[in-house]
Amino acid sequence: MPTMMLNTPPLLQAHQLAFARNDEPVFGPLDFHVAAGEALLVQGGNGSGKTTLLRVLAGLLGASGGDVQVNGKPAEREAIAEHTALLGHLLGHKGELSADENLRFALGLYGQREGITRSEALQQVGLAGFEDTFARSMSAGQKKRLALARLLLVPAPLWLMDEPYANLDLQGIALVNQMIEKHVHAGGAALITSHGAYATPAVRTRLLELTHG
Amino acid sequence: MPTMMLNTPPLLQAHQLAFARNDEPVFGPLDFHVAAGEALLVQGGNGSGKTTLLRVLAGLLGASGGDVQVNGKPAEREAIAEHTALLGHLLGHKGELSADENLRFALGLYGQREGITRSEALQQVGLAGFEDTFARSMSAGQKKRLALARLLLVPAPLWLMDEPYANLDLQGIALVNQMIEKHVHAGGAALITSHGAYATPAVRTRLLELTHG
Amino acid sequence: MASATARTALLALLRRDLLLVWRRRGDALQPAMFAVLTITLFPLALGSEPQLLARIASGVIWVAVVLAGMLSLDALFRSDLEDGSLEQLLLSPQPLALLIFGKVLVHWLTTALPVLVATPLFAAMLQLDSNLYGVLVLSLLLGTPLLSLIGAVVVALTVGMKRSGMLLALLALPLYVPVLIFGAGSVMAASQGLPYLGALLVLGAALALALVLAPLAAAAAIRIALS
Amino acid sequence: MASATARTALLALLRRDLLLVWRRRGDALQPAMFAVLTITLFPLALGSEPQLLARIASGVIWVAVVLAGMLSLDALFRSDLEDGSLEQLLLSPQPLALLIFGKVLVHWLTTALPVLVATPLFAAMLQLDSNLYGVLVLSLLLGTPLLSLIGAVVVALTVGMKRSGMLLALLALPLYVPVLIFGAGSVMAASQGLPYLGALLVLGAALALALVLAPLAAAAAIRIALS
Amino acid sequence: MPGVPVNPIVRWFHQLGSPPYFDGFARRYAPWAYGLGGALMLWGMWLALYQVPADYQQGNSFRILFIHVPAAWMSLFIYGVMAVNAFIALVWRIKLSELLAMNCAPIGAAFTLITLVTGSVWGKPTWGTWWTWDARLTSELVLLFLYLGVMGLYGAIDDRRNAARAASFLALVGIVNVPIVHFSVNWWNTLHQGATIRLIGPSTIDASMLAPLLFTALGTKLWFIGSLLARTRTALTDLELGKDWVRRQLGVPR
Ligand code: HEM
Ligand SMILES: Nc1ncnc2c1ncn2[C@@H]1O[C@H](COP(=O)(O)OP(=O)(O)OP(=O)(O)O)[C@@H](O)[C@H]1O
Ligand SMILES: Nc1ncnc2c1ncn2[C@@H]1O[C@H](COP(=O)(O)OP(=O)(O)OP(=O)(O)O)[C@@H](O)[C@H]1O
Ligand SMILES: [Mg+2]
Ligand SMILES: [Mg+2]
Repeated sequence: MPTMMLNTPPLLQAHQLAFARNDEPVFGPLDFHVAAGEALLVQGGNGSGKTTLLRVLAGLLGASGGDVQVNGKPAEREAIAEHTALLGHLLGHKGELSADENLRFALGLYGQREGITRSEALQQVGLAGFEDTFARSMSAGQKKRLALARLLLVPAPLWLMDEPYANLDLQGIALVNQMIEKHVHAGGAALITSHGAYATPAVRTRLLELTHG
Repeated sequence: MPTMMLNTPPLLQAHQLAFARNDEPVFGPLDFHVAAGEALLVQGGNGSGKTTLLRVLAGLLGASGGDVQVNGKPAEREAIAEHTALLGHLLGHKGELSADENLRFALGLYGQREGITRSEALQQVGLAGFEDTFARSMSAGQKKRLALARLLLVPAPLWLMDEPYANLDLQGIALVNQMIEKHVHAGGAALITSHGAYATPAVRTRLLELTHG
Repeated sequence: MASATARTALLALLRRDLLLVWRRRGDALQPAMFAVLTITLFPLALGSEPQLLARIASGVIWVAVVLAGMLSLDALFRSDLEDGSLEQLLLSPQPLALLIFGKVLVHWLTTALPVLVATPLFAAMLQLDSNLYGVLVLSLLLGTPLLSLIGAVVVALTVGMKRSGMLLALLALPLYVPVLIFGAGSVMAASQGLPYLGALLVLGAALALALVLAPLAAAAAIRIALS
Repeated sequence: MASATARTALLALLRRDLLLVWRRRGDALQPAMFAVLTITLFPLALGSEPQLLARIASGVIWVAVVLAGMLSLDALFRSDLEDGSLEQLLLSPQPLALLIFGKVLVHWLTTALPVLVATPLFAAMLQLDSNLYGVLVLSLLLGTPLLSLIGAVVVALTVGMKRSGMLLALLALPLYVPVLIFGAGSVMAASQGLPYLGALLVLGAALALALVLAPLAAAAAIRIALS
Repeated sequence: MPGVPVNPIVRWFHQLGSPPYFDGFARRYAPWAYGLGGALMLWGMWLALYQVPADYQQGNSFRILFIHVPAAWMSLFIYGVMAVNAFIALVWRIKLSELLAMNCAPIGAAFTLITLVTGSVWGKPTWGTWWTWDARLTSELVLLFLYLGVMGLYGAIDDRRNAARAASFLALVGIVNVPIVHFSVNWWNTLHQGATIRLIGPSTIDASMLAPLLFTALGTKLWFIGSLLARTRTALTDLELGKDWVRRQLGVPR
């Protein structure tokens, strides 16, 4: 499988992107892009606007200036929905559904990536044997892993990951990096926020620094 | 000011302390103590029972076995209330009250330590000038700092701190360590939980490892 | 890539929500319980005089149903919001209005339907004339989905707010009033031997309209409320 | 060390809670608004026939007050639980029952009192006989604190739960029934020229008892529910 | 164990409190209680239907009394049992008492429902209405809600032991309703008839009706005991699933 497609437009391109709340800028005009086959690391201190940026890119918040292109076209809802998958602070599991049922629902909404089954995805994130465990009775780390399995299963090539390392112990952090490496090498891309205290994945990585205010 | 009082009983002493939820042990029988002038670091992976241990020690949960002594006497509600202050996952601020009003309420409940005023405490945690800011419009780091100011103000000598470093950037982490050092050198004590990825304060520290299950 | 169609998405949603209701089946009957309790309070407050009760029976039942429906509204999107799956719905490549329609359907099935089934019991408790059962049930059958649909729009507007319970009531009740007037009015009319079909037809027409428009409005409202 | 006494703690709590009510004064009037809306629904559902309305007026007002009180109960400890300040209350070296008494007092002042003040309005809306105002207000004055106190015990039991709204209603209403019977009963009796003082005396005695016992019971319940 | 009690009865209670012992006890005696209770109820019903003469006022409709009255008694009796267990559970934190209290609730709710249904079925021919809001009927309905509230609260909390303690507390608070149900006929004037059957002193009831009533009353008590033992045993096994004695019993190798 090719690792990069240089003659295609970048998966995500932001031009002079800005967001303001009550006319107070949260993050300034930003220019950046994420191409297939690479990762973008968004770093910044508390309250510097990382989460906000991800939500703007996912289309949950409207930007106050600038524009975003997805796969070369202006970011309409459909284009975003097709190309991106968000791993936010809230994982979106139902406590009363089992791991497998949670994944089934996600696939019903988003469709399924080729060449991987639900049980394979669970195995890859280290949840083999947890198919029938209710999400409620999983530990914080296991819940995070279940959300990672969802990313593996849905067809979107661009992963928007907000603090994927939070709440995970050292083993879990290594797993995330491994996943990102594999995804990026297979032609996907990832946008990752972090406080900066963790090891980053071993892929072609660009850095975006957000400063306060 | 004396740094240690060796002929007094330890502030906190646990003997064969255990807790079980639905008859499943969360943490096993533990023996440990915290004396004035020292810190105890509780380490363990996700779900190993750190938070639960702190809540048992604070008297919010009943232990399923063993016993706890506070200042040499069996841990009754009054003794615990007088000797300990808890910094939990939830900080206990009211968003619609200002920093100063929040502190005033805490002092009304707990009483006030001698030799420190509210504005001095705010200054020590780096919130000088934020007296009249609503807790709601503070950043996560500032909220945490406000909770730390509360610890400085109440008279309890033993601080139970659950993940005091979480959500803080590098500067904030240094502040917490500084606070603990000062408190311990003045004859206080602290019990701190941590995932183990952060620097610890430079005081006489004992380590308690919690293993899973 | 097996991309999901709107149909599979709707089915997946219905499947999931019904499964959740089943797993928390204790909660599912609570709106009906609430209606029972409200209806129980009235004879207690008014003293038990059969004629008086019979006169106000249909009105009390309708008010109880409206209140119960309104109170259970709050839960329509709350748990999805709290655990982040509402975000996942918003981000999916499916028409949001359709997904909301699915959620309202499950809400009606699990909150209004039990109340409907219990109507004979309520009617007996309040000594309602048994000739009026038919009209009462018909009016509820047309009116309750309308309440659910209108309610969905209102909840969608308040979805991101804390402590929205009371605000919700405040916003929803004025919109519920016309439904109540026509619904309870039809039974009242029937009890006095007046024609009641007109009121029912109005309810039916409103329902048809709401079935189409309410999910669209709710979808728009939810996007506004969450951004 | 300036250690806090029970009195300073109670004062600090009252000060804080009243300040919070003031800062969110929009919410404070919502229970009263809810009662208004419920009372408004009745003439709409029943058709506006003066005699009928007058007969059921006191009953409807009482039911609306009970429902409004019950719905606002949920908020009694919820926000304190969510932001962790309930834990701080539990951990403080003060008698918890006293602190709970303070919270109930503020709850009553901000939810029941506005309803009480609005009673003449309600009575006018429902064409209640003006001779009955006195008894109605007196019964509400004795009954609503009782409702708040009983309610506090029930909320305390359900405090740690998600989605406890409906369960709360299920648990609280049966306990509210006697209050309602005596409260609305006294007005009913007065309207028929029967002696009504007995019912009011029962309410008063129950209130005296609840003032002492309910805070203690609620304190015990909250410790059970949160452990 | 510190200070083993000497009194044999107290010792037996202590033993019974241990889950494995209770499990054996319940397994042994529940079928007996069921069988004996069922037989007594059937016999009582046979007497009631075929041996008791028709009432000169009510004809045959009064025969519903033989279901209504024992069920009504049980609805109150079980609440008492539940409250006693709830008290023990709260004060001494005995796991078995928690489970006993919690498993009383559904049985009690069932008997209360039977009382309400048979009462209103009987009410139609005698009072001319299915339901009125007098004190006896209302307080019995409140009793049903209390049972349901206990069950709902128990179901709504995740941690089983906390749930049991919270629901036990509610059960204790609700006990005030029991005397209200019982004495309501004396305190308020109601449609419902007053107490006619006394344990002490002369009953104002026909002697031919007494025997079947006593049989069904005893039968329901035994049936309740059987049902309580069986339910509690299941709940106990569920709660102690990880424990050795359960594994041994289910034949799961360690
Ligand atoms: C829904 C309607 C009814 C309910 C909820 C109800 C409830 C009760 C209850 C709770 C008791 C037990 C009282 C105690 O032991 O303290 C009882 C006893 C009794 N009921 Fe009813 N009842 C209803 C209707 C009727 C009717 C229609 C009749 C017959 C006309 C009736 C006749 C009796 C009799 C004879 C007893 C035994 C009284 C005694 O000696 O203690 N009940 N009922
Ligand atoms: N819902 C909101 N309403 C008002 N202000 C908000 C809201 N959410 C965030 N903010 C503010 O916007 C700014 C950026 O917040 P954001 O959550 O994007 O920061 P972040 O970089 O993700 O921080 P963290 O490291 O704590 O996750 C902060 O100053 C914060 O106080
Ligand atoms: N309210 C609860 N109900 C049931 N189980 C719980 C509850 N809270 C915690 N647990 C379980 O108890 C165990 C210990 O949890 P605890 O929160 O003490 O862990 P922790 O060491 O603080 O973990 P973390 O590093 O994630 O904070 C975990 O297995 C968790 O799943
Ligand atoms: Mg963030
Ligand atoms: Mg923790």
